[in-house]
Amino acid sequence: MSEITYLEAIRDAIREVMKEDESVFLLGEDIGLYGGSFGLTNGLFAEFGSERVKDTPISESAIIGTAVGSAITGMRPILEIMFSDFTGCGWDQIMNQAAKIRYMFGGKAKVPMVLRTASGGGAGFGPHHSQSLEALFAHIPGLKVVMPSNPYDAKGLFISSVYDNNPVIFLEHKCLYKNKKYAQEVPDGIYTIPLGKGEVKRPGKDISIVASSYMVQKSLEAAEILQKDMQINCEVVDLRTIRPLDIDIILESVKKTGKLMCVEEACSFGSFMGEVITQVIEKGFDLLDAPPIRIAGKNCPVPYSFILEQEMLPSVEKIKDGILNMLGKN
Amino acid sequence: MSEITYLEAIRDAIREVMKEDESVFLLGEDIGLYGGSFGLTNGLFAEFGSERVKDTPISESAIIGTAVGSAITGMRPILEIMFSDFTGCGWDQIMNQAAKIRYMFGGKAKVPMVLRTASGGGAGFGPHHSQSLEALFAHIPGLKVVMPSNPYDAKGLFISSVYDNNPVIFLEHKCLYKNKKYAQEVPDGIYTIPLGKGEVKRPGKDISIVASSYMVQKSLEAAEILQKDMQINCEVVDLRTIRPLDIDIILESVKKTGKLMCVEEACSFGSFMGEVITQVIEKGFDLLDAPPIRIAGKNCPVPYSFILEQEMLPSVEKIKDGILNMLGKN
Amino acid sequence: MKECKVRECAIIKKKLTDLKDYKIVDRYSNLKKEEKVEMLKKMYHIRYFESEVEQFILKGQIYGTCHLYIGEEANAVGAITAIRKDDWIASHHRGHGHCIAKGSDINLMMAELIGKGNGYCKGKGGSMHIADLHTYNLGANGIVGGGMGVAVGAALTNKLKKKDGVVICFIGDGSTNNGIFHESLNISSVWKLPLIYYCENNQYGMSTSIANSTNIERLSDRKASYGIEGVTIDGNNVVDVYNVVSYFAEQCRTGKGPVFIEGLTYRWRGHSKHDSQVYRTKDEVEQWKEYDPIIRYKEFLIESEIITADEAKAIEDQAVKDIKAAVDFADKSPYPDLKEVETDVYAD
Amino acid sequence: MKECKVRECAIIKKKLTDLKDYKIVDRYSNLKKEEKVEMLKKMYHIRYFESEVEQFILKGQIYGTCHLYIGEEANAVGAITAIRKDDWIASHHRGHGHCIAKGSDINLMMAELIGKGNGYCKGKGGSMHIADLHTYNLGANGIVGGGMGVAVGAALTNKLKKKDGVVICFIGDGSTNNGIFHESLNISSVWKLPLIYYCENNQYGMSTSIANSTNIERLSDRKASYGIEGVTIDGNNVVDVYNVVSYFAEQCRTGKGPVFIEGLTYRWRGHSKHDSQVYRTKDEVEQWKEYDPIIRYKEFLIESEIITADEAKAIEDQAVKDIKAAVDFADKSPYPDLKEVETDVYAD
Ligand SMILES: Cc1ncc(C[n+]2csc(CCOP(=O)(O)OP(=O)(O)O)c2C)c(N)n1
Ligand SMILES: Cc1ncc(C[n+]2csc(CCOP(=O)(O)OP(=O)(O)O)c2C)c(N)n1
Ligand SMILES: [Mg+2]
Ligand SMILES: [Mg+2]
Repeated sequence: MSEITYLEAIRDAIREVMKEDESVFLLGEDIGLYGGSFGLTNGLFAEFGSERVKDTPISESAIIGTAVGSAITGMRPILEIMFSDFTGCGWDQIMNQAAKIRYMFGGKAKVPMVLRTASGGGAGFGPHHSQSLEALFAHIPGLKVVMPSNPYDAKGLFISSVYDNNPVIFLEHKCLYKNKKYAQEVPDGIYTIPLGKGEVKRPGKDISIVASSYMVQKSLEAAEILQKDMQINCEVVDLRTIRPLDIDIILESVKKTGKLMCVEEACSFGSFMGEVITQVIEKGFDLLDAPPIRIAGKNCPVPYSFILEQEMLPSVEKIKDGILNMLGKN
Repeated sequence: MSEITYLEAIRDAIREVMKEDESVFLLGEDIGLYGGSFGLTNGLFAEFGSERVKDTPISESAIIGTAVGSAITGMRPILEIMFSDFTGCGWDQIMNQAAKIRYMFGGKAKVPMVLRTASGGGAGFGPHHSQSLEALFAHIPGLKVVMPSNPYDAKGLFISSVYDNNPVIFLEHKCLYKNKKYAQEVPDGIYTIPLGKGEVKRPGKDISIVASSYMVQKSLEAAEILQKDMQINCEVVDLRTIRPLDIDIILESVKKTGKLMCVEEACSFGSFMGEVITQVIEKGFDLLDAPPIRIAGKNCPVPYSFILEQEMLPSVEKIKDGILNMLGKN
Repeated sequence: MKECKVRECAIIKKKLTDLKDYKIVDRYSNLKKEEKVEMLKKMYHIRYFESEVEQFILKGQIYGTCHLYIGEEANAVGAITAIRKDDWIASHHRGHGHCIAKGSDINLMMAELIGKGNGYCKGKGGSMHIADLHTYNLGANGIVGGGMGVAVGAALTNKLKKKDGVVICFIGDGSTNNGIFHESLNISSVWKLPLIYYCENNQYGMSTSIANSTNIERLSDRKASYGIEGVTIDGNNVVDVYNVVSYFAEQCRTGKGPVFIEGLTYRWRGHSKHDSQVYRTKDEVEQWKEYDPIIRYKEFLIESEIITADEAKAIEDQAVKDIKAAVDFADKSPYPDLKEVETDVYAD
Repeated sequence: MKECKVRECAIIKKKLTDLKDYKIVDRYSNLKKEEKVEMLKKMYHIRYFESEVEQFILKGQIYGTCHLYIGEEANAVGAITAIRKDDWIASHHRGHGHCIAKGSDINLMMAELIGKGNGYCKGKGGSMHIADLHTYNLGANGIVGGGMGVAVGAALTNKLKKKDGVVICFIGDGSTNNGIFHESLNISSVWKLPLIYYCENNQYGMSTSIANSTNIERLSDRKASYGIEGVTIDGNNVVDVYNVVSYFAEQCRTGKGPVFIEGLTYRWRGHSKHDSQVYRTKDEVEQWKEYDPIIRYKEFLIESEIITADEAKAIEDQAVKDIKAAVDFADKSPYPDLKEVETDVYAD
């Protein structure tokens, strides 16, 4: 047990599964000696060698395809796509191969693979390195989509993802990677957190805030402030996995609070939280005593300039304002 | 003015703009002499020659990229991707290039191009040739997404798309293409229907059915039956363009009926209609006197076998049942 | 036994790469008689299977589309006979021939094609997605080039598990212009994977001739981009195909990395269900038909006195019967249970 | 004037394709003196521009990342000098050099890099997206290979509009393994487009050396896949670059189709903002620095008596001053108006 960052927790998870299971291997661009663009795989090349930590050319389609093919034939590949934006270069392999092979083959194949990738904005990388694409992945049947918000969850969810027999898109937030503020005590060794189960990260009674990944942290901050400054008691539900979606935990929370706010970084139009709100409406219309709202990214690419980027993305301030508005306290 | 099919109407639109504007040209796989996989471009090669009707190798990325580059430099390309499923092979060019170039360049470029493609299931083509991917396109800022439901709209919307200064994803439904049942009188020559404006295809007062493309036809059929058999008076709103979305026409309708049913062919989880319902909730919570529902595709790939495929897709029957359920008449 | 060769294909001859380097050993001669005969059987099975599928199409029993392999049989049969049963193959949209050559059950294939619940994919995949992991077949693919990455992965598994298996990745000429072709060949060459790319150059990708989709004469020249070996062969000569693939398979097993083989061949039928074939002349088709891979091989077997004409006839007749039985099986098979629609999306 | 050549680069020499076919005409000699001097000026501008950007990085003013072109200046300057002002270029993530060579305003570039509202992209794009349609620059690209399709499109526009313009598409060695590389080269070769692929082979894609990302020695050998001309040249010799590109540009203008040029060069700095460069030795870097493209060209100009050493010094000093002024301009420029965040998503 030691206090580690999100990035270290994922590295730890990788190391543990690689030690335990010979069929696990890594592939991706510059993940070997270089340790990956964010340094996440640092040291793994030295520890496991070039056969199990495979550097690749810049060939996203072939990398993902290789993972699919090796998964079908008995391996458990973990592949890194440096930035989630680059999945566009291998989209067919994700959408048409990884996700559909089991179904197309009438259930006769398994595709146990994890596609890990750095997601989200806030780090000044500009339009091609900052997108939050979870809505696209989550819409594709056959994929699971995981979005951990802290080191403890990241490790447990990652290990579950590797042992899951389906293609898992594991979205890591680049603003969480190295931020010491979010470091946590994380158990050594193997432990798992089931895919498809959310967690109430902060119990409360006045309003349900639903979020995933980095936005959970932002929501928790907003909740703290509102508690301290205005005695508003927010419940924060961390989805952890967005597909499968733990709709029950959301309905449970809304039953208590009667109010739903969804926070996400992606552009709001056609966003994943639209699905969450729709399901809550479909299944729990009467639980709501106010229209649910989304605090989301604006409907534009993520701009480069720091101040524009902040304006585009949700923030603690915007979450707070949203809650106050919703509670009629603004 | 003559009675023509959906496919003929789009061909007509292409011919008209090509006659009028030298900067318009076509590119795509087997669109020349062969006339395209569905025969939509039949005759255009003979009429306009190989420079303006360009056959390409099987290279979806390069085809889309070529369209982007020619659009920036002064042309108005119309490209065909044979089946919308194949856009996965050129996804980066759509998501990261076509959609973002204008914004990334600070508004200094225009990307006037139309990507036409055959969308949807119901024709027995199986998992790789039947998807309804509109939710993916619609979530990407910078794209416009058009889904016409009949020949008249198809022609007018197509011409508008060509003259629009943005990348337009023009989703054509393969079940509408040649079906004589949906043939219509369509004016000769140029006329336009604005992008971003829906249309009430059938006025009614009991419930609002919102749909696009083929599902408008299915909804109209269901509405007819319900009217005749049970005097239920459904309003059918055709979105025509899903991005930009004409939310006003939906709110207007819901204001009248108090009930909203959304019909779409795509898998329901994370679907576009989730956005529609969410926006209605956000903007018109109080207009609704029952929870809105979605009639959508099941959450699996589109299967090959005819009877499974029908089971997976929405149908007139399912729409009818949904309405009856909603109105408590089942 | 009399020295005897498969009749040359005049159309192909002028396009061939010089094969002498790879012909040093004629491996075909080492095959047992029944193996040689089995190749003819398989070719007939494919031919008549496809002929029946054509009937399904005409009768409207194939609702969507499918792609017939008639005329190209020597490629699948020669190549697959040259590898082991536990060597993987990856196929493409025109995949029936590969399945049959690899040993799939034709009853289950036929059932799949008309959407029956006991078909290879429970009716969920159809023609373009038949896969059969028991016969080490990674499946057809509805996306041109879609199976190439999968093949790289299977070859990597062999390497990582230190198995000496090889993988044959069947592709069409049209697919060699798709990005994943390049990425796959490159990555497998860097990793020296045991992977044979077998390109069935049937002269067209749908309506687009090689001349309209590339600027080169021989696709095997693309080996230069990857520092691998490659060759263009007569894909309508099953003995050549067998010899060349078996030579390269051995290379692959010893860690020499991937190879690229271009088999020149021809598709006798239209591209898919609907195709008025405006892009080629009847003459061209007829010319190629004179080099029917089955007739050439049958003649060879008879002239070489491996079988008699009567035996050949019996093999053909049996194939016809087998296929009719498969049609019968498929026709009588039940449609899928509707509850199956949402199963198999996820594995437990 | 004394006969005089740019000093040879020993490291590069052994990797070169035989250039003699393309050197028949030395086009450089035809340039006016001021054009020759302008090339040196541009190289200095790039060098000092990048040095100042490095300072921005160190001071934390570049929030995300950016890629420096130091050491590779001869490629951009030689190639772009060889084409016309109204010929398009497409650039990539390491694009500052191309912008400067094509004539972009360094003040607006600098402003963009630190996210100011008057920058080239109003602060929305940053380093990886600077584009300048006025100077016929189709822009940098954050996606490796992302600009290649765009370049094909621009070349097609030229062809369709019957303009005799050419397009230079700058790419890195790493990008030559991405699918779009293959698709673009193939499609442009089929259409015989006026397109020069100029590959800046700086030996690494991020940390991955050529040897780890391909199985071939010379990337220009990939011309075989497309039936086009191609050559490997000394990318640190601006005169060679100029001569070869200008030769091929003429070929292109007369409809001979695309060409592939590989310029061997070296990136002096790390890949991007953070890079501890574990994948190469200090020695290797030092060795390459001995073949500084700027020093080699400056020596050549002086030895050829085109300019004096003092003049060279003055040019360098002026470049330093210009860049300092640009930094000053950028620093003083206002941040974007927050209301701008949602503009420019769609055109009217
Ligand atoms: C990515 C993609 N693009 C286009 C198609 C449509 N399509 C199916 S087969 C085919 C031609 C393939 O040609 P080739 O590879 O030569 O195989 P052949 O059909 O000749 O056997 C095309 C264009 C597809 N299925 N996938
Ligand atoms: C599709 C894609 N994959 C990966 C990256 C991350 N990346 C940025 S630059 C780079 C290396 C590019 O190498 P090269 O083409 O040789 O250009 P260089 O950086 O050496 O100038 C990589 C892997 C990216 N931007 N886009
Ligand atoms: Mg072909
Ligand atoms: Mg490089």
